[in-house]
Amino acid sequence: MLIKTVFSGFGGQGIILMGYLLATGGMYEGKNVTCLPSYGAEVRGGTANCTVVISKEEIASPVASEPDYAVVMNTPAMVRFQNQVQTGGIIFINSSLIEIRPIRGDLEIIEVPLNELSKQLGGNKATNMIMLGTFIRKTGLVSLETMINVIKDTFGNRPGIFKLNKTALSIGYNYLE
Amino acid sequence: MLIKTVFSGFGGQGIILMGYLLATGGMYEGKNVTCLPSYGAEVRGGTANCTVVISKEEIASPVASEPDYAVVMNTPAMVRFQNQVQTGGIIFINSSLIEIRPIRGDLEIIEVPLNELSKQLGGNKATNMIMLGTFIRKTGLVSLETMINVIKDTFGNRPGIFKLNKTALSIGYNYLE
Amino acid sequence: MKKVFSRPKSIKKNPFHYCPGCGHSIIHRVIGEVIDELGIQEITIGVPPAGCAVLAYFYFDVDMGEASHGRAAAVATGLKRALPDRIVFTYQGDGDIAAIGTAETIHAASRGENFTTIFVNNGVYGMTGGQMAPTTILGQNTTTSPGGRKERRDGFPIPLSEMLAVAKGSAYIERTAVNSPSNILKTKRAIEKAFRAQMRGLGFSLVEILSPCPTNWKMSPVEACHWIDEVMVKHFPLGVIKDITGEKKDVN
Amino acid sequence: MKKVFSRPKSIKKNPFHYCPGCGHSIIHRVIGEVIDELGIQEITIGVPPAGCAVLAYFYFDVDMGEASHGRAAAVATGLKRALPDRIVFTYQGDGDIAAIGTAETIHAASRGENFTTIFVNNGVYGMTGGQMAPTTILGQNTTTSPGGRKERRDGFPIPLSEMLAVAKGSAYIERTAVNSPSNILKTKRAIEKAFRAQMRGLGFSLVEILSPCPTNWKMSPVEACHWIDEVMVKHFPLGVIKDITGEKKDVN
Amino acid sequence: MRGNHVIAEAAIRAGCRFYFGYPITPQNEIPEYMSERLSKIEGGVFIQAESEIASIHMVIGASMAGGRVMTSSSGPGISLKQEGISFLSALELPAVIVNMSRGGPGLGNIAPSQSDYFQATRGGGHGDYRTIVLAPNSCQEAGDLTYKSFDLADKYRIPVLILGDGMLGQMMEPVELPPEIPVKRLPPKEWTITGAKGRPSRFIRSLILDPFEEEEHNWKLMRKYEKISKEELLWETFSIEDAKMIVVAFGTAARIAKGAIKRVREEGLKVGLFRPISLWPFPTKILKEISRKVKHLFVFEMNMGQMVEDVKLAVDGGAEIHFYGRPGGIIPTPLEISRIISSYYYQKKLG
Amino acid sequence: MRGNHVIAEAAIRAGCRFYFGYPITPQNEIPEYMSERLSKIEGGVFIQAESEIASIHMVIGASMAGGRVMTSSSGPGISLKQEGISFLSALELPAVIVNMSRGGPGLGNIAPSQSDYFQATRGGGHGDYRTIVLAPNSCQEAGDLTYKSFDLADKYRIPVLILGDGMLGQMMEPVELPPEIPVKRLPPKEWTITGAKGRPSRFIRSLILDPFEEEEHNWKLMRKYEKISKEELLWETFSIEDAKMIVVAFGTAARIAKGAIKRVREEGLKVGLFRPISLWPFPTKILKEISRKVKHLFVFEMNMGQMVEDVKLAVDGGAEIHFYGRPGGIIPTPLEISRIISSYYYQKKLG
Amino acid sequence: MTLAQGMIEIDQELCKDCKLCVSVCPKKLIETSDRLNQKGYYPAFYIEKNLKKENRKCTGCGLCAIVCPEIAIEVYRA
Amino acid sequence: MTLAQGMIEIDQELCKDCKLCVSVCPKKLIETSDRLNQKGYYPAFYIEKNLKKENRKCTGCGLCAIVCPEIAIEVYRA
Ligand SMILES: Cc1ncc(C[n+]2csc(CCOP(=O)(O)OP(=O)(O)O)c2C)c(N)n1
Ligand SMILES: Cc1ncc(C[n+]2csc(CCOP(=O)(O)OP(=O)(O)O)c2C)c(N)n1
Ligand code: SF4
Ligand code: SF4
Ligand code: SF4
Ligand code: SF4
Ligand code: SF4
Ligand code: SF4
Ligand SMILES: [Mg+2]
Ligand SMILES: [Mg+2]
Repeated sequence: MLIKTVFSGFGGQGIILMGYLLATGGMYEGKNVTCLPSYGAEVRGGTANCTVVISKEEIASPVASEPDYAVVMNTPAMVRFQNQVQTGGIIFINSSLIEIRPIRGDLEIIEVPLNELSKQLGGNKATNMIMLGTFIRKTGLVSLETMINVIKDTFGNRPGIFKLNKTALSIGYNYLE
Repeated sequence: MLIKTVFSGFGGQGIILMGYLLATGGMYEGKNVTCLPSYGAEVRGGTANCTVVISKEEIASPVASEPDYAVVMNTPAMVRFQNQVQTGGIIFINSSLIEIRPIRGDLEIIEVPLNELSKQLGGNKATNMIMLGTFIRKTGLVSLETMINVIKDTFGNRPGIFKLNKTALSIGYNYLE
Repeated sequence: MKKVFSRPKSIKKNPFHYCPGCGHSIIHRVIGEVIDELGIQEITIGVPPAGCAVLAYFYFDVDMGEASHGRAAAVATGLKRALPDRIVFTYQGDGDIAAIGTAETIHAASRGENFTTIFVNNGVYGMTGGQMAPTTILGQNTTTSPGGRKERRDGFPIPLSEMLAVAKGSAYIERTAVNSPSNILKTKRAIEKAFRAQMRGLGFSLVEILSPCPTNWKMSPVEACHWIDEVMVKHFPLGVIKDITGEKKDVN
Repeated sequence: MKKVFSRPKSIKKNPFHYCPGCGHSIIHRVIGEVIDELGIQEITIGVPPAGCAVLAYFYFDVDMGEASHGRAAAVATGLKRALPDRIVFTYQGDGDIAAIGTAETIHAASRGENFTTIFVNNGVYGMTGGQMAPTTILGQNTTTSPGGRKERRDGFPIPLSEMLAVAKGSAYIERTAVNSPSNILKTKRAIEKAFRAQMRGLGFSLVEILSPCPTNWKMSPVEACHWIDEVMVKHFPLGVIKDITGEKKDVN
Repeated sequence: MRGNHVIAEAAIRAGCRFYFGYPITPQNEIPEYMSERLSKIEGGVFIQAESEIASIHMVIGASMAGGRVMTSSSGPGISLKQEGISFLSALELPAVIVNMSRGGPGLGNIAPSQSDYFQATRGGGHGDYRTIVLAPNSCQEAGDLTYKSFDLADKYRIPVLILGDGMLGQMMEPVELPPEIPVKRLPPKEWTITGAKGRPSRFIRSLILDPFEEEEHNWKLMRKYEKISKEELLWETFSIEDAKMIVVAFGTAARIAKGAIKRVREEGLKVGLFRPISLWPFPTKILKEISRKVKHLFVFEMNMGQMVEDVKLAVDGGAEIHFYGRPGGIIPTPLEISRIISSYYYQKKLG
Repeated sequence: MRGNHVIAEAAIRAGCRFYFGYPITPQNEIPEYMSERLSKIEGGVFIQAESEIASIHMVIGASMAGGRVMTSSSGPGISLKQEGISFLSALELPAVIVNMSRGGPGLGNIAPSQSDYFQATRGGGHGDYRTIVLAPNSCQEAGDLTYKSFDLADKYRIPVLILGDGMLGQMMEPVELPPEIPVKRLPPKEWTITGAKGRPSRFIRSLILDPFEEEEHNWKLMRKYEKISKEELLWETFSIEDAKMIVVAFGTAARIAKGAIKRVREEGLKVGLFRPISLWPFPTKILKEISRKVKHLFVFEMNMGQMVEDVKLAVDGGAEIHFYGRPGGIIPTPLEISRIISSYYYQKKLG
Repeated sequence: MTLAQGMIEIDQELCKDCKLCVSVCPKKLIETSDRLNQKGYYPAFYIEKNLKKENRKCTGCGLCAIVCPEIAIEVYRA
Repeated sequence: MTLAQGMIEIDQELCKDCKLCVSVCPKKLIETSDRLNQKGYYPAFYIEKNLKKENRKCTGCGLCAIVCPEIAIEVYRA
């Protein structure tokens, strides 16, 4: 088992954090993980990517030329990654923002209307956590319990943020019911 | 035929010039020549050396670890080079300044009382030229005629200096009569 | 109605890659306007830096030659000495000019090299992600001055333009800002003066421009513009720092 | 009779390698006297330069660590930050400090690094054989300014000490000379003040010393001393350039 | 933790209290982390210098004073440090220098690359000298080797280079860090300059005007280098027992190569991996021995071919050497490498 | 004329009108001569820069403008230029860089040495690049190669290094200099930046953020390097026809070796000389061919062993290679070398 | 005295929603759209048309264009 | 008032004949020797002894020592 996920979107959408949390989750569950954020000049244009590989074995390359999953949070991300995902892979789309859809027939597409879902949180907040919730539900890469632990350890000392993120995670998790 | 000569003395004694003129003389006579002055930090201490190699054939190294001739213009030069000259070689000594003498028996020693000789020139002038005159007379490395030509080409545009140097050269040349 | 404001001829149509509200692109435009107005597009050569403006050659429609980080003044010296009748300008960030490029800049000024420097002071290393710059003010937070810049630990910010004014070869030095329409217009006039000094052969000219970096200051663009007025200008007062263009005769 | 003047304890017995009449060895001695008088020989660390004084460690009887050309201020920064209770001084020629070392020196001053710099201004590159230095005055002949230094071709000499005074972290800066007994005594007092500023933790201190280089000036030592009085001081006026040691409290 | 953070934390645990650096992508996390950590440690010094040149000379100063000291940079910044590295070597000063290398030459880009191999292993500065060069290929190893490098630096009084690349620096992997060494418990150094209290004054210098003395100094360094070449070799092998072809790769490339080897092994190809960890000293002898058994070496580098020279020198004509390189910041996939490997494998009729 | 003067004059005759440098022994005669000469030539520019770094970047500027341009330095100064040389290579700018090398590492001394061979031939800066490296061994050749190097630099848009040593620079020998090229008659350059008059604006840059583009740029450079490796090889041989042992040496060392060979030939030993003149590209192929006939190569360098790696790479195990080195600025005598040669010769039972 | 009459055009695709134009327009004639552009920003838009009656007319003063970092605004004057 | 009494000693081997001491001695008590030293310089020497009668006595003012670059002069005072 070796699963590669790419997260991509604007700089401000908490992309790197999603990757980081997922990787930490994989680690908590005793797997090998790598997490490779984009960096430097690339950031200037406003795009951010983060690649997470989770595997039972040693990981050869933290780069994912053919990811199993892609989480795309804006249109440029959609354009860039729609052709890279492996046959049979899944694309998670922020459908509040992205109007186009991949034309490939060999992919599963999960549309998540993040803006609408985030209204429950008082609007446009923690959309990355919502998406992450949906993502782990669908892929089963990491359990909800683990992810809540990760969030607790990460934001434990800021209870407000922890609560917000936890709620957002559940909203996303439950969205796929 | 490959003849190596080292000139050595204080910075102000015109050491490099002696070497340069001898090398140019060799060149005028159609031989291969190299001329390697000392340089840089070594100069700071006040010592100057210049090595001239004159040969009918290509010259391998412009350095002379075992010179055929050494021209020593002060005591430190004497100390430094007395042991390097080849067996059968000649040391030319500025005997006005240098009190010690080499202890080796396998060398010819030519003492030239430069200060006294230069009195004819109005004192302490062009001592390097006097020495050069003696040197070419003794070694025959370059003819007097050639050397006068070299001096002419070098100082031609400053007639006073040319004359002084020419006279000095002859004084030295004739000293060995 | 007549079009009274549009893209300068010397600025290419490429959209800028800068963050929203970044001062770099305002400054690009203003330089372009000055080049247009002076009619020197065809004889101007720019020297872009390493820094957020590293891709400036995608925007300026004039010949441009890249300098490595901090060496724009040396590259410009080589260019201008080889082509004395062209107009040469360097474009440099505060890190570029006032840290790694300190020596090159001071010596170009001291030699009176006849080119113009645009010095974009945004008080941080923008491109590399917000580290402390030589012009970061005391107390300012950056990724390498945790808890705010501290005098004894991190040293004082450096008033480079004031130092350059001490150099005998500098002809014109002004500090402006691009945080408001009026300051932008003043910036434009300063740049024009600097270019004119060069065209007259008077020596080194420089315009230091306080420029917002909303991203690394962690402010909105509008807040960033206010912060310049309220905080930054106290440490870097605006105005002409040196001007001997009046005293000097043209050199040709 | 009592011996009232002899070799300072902090100066080793090795004969100097400098040319006759060179200012370097006078300056060495004066520094040695100050170290003796302040009683800091055992806690002083010197940073010699590349330059005629490259062998300074053969003369100073204190710990010394060689810097590469121009980097003494950086080496001293590393030393002093690691050993804040020692007394650290750099010894630098004009080429070393005001050409290749410009950036390091200005930034050390700007950071307020708490060490002392002895800046020996002899207006030429002594060690390398008399090339133009950043402090060579206009009109002065050197092996790389044929016909005398010319403003447009070679640039102006650089008033480094005045620039360093602009830096906010410098505490004490004075320019002196060693061309006469009274100037030598003033130099000694200036060095003492600079060391004292360091001992009080006040930041960067520097003494610039106009120093004869008879060899490369092609003058006799006595002429060289006169030339400093008659020509050089017009371009590099003597006196205190900055002194905020009175305003500042000791830092410990 | 990110590779860059791991390196920074490992340095601190190894007793590093002095960091001098200058920002450059992709290693900025090192100075950022150091600035935070060192500002909280008694006696810790972090300076963001005005340039790479200043920073390497601050390293020299703090090392002369006896501290454990580090700097880090990438590509262009490392080039600027070359004079200083030559001085560190000549002065025999310990220091740790990290190069998170990027695509070059010139400004290039910030993608991972291995094109600074020559510069690192041959001494990009002037004069006859070598520095120890260690090339980790995971965050864990980055931490371990950084930690170790401070001991090596002190033991031999030599600068040690950690040669990584952008990917290693940015990548996050779980890591177990070594314990913190109390600085006071580090062995004392007898050669530092700290003021001459209670002993004769001393100096540290590299100017040796007399060629005979300088030659002696050079041979002294050489003897040290020879000792290191015998005692400090590091390498890893992977399924080489039955291999008919061996891939030689270091750092990130070796990681990718390992992935590729696993793939081709699944198809039954007998391919193994030799990964030099110490690039200088290069594990010449062991590779030579291997090449006496396995006649096909496939060198893969993320550059246009640099380490391949060391492989050739080691093998000395004793095996066939193939090279595959991807310069410019390209990160090939294990799949791509596996295809190249198999094509060679079949071409050479090994299976 | 002194070697340094010869180089300076040859540069001017080749059309060099821009010189930027910084003093360092033993090459000061080059800037001194250039300052004098260029100040008298219309359009001639001499700047004594504030540092080696500034000077190499002034070279970049004047080269971008299309000029024939030169800088020179030694050891530490060349190290400081490494970043700039990497940029020159990436930007594909012609320039001539002279290194009159001296004893190192660190400040070392100012005696002649060959210890910058690695730095010169492997690109001491960051990234995959090479520069042409020419090593003259006499004043005449110093002039000829300098003259030629400007053409090579323009032809390939590449920096060319002249690698000499203190002795070559200081030595005086009679020289015949090539004729002066009128600058106006030099071929025009189509890529310079001189203002966009009458054409679209253009730019010169080395930042190539996209790894695929950067890779393409790298391969483009590589193709150029391969072309040069085929077409621009220079070497000299001396009595190799009947040789049983061949000495390989460059520059000053080759001169000394030749003297030594003449000595041993007098004693009847059959020894020849192979002298690479272009150090990069290294004359690999021809040396390989020679090594197929002569089984004993004796490499002599004034360093601790650098070119010997290129010899080994060329020979690829096909001959026995002996090395003798004297680092630190020592100039061995022909006598000394002849003794070493004969001892190997007899030891190997060649005569 | 009648004020100068003007109008502006904003290129919605160039705009990056920095709101500097919004903050400087003396007539408050620029607002932020609620439709994302292709780059993912909510671009500024010019609202004069609807506001003629309130006497918030564009004077063509150009302040908005002067501050616009993206050169997204063109200004017209009568 | 009697002037201070003094004397100096010059190390002939350290001296490099720069003549700075000669030029500063207010009493003109230092001259250049005509015998070379080991380094090859004509060293300065102190001539007071012969001059007692001319009232050119050394005051031990130390000026000569202060300017001496070689630390070749030691000064004694009563
Ligand atoms: C030799 C070298 N060192 C470091 C860098 C990395 N670098 C690129 S730009 C930059 C500084 C950017 O700051 P500034 O000059 O203020 O420009 P800004 O991005 O803020 O406009 C640095 C350190 C480099 N490219 N080259
Ligand atoms: C990197 C480098 N560049 C150049 C040199 C050569 N060099 C040695 S000292 C020196 C300058 C000497 O002048 P200055 O600093 O004024 O000292 P002075 O000899 O006049 O006392 C130079 C250029 C060097 N050693 N290292
Ligand atoms: S980081 Fe700052 S300077 Fe750079 S583009 Fe963004 S706002 Fe502008
Ligand atoms: S060259 Fe000048 S500075 Fe150097 S030792 Fe001689 S007199 Fe002193
Ligand atoms: S031109 Fe003036 S009035 Fe019109 S929209 Fe812009 S800022 Fe407002
Ligand atoms: S100033 Fe320009 S970029 Fe900013 S919001 Fe207005 S139109 Fe958009
Ligand atoms: S101490 Fe004074 S009086 Fe005596 S010799 Fe010296 S200078 Fe002359
Ligand atoms: S000052 Fe010193 S060195 Fe100079 S002449 Fe007098 S005693 Fe000799
Ligand atoms: Mg900035
Ligand atoms: Mg000087």
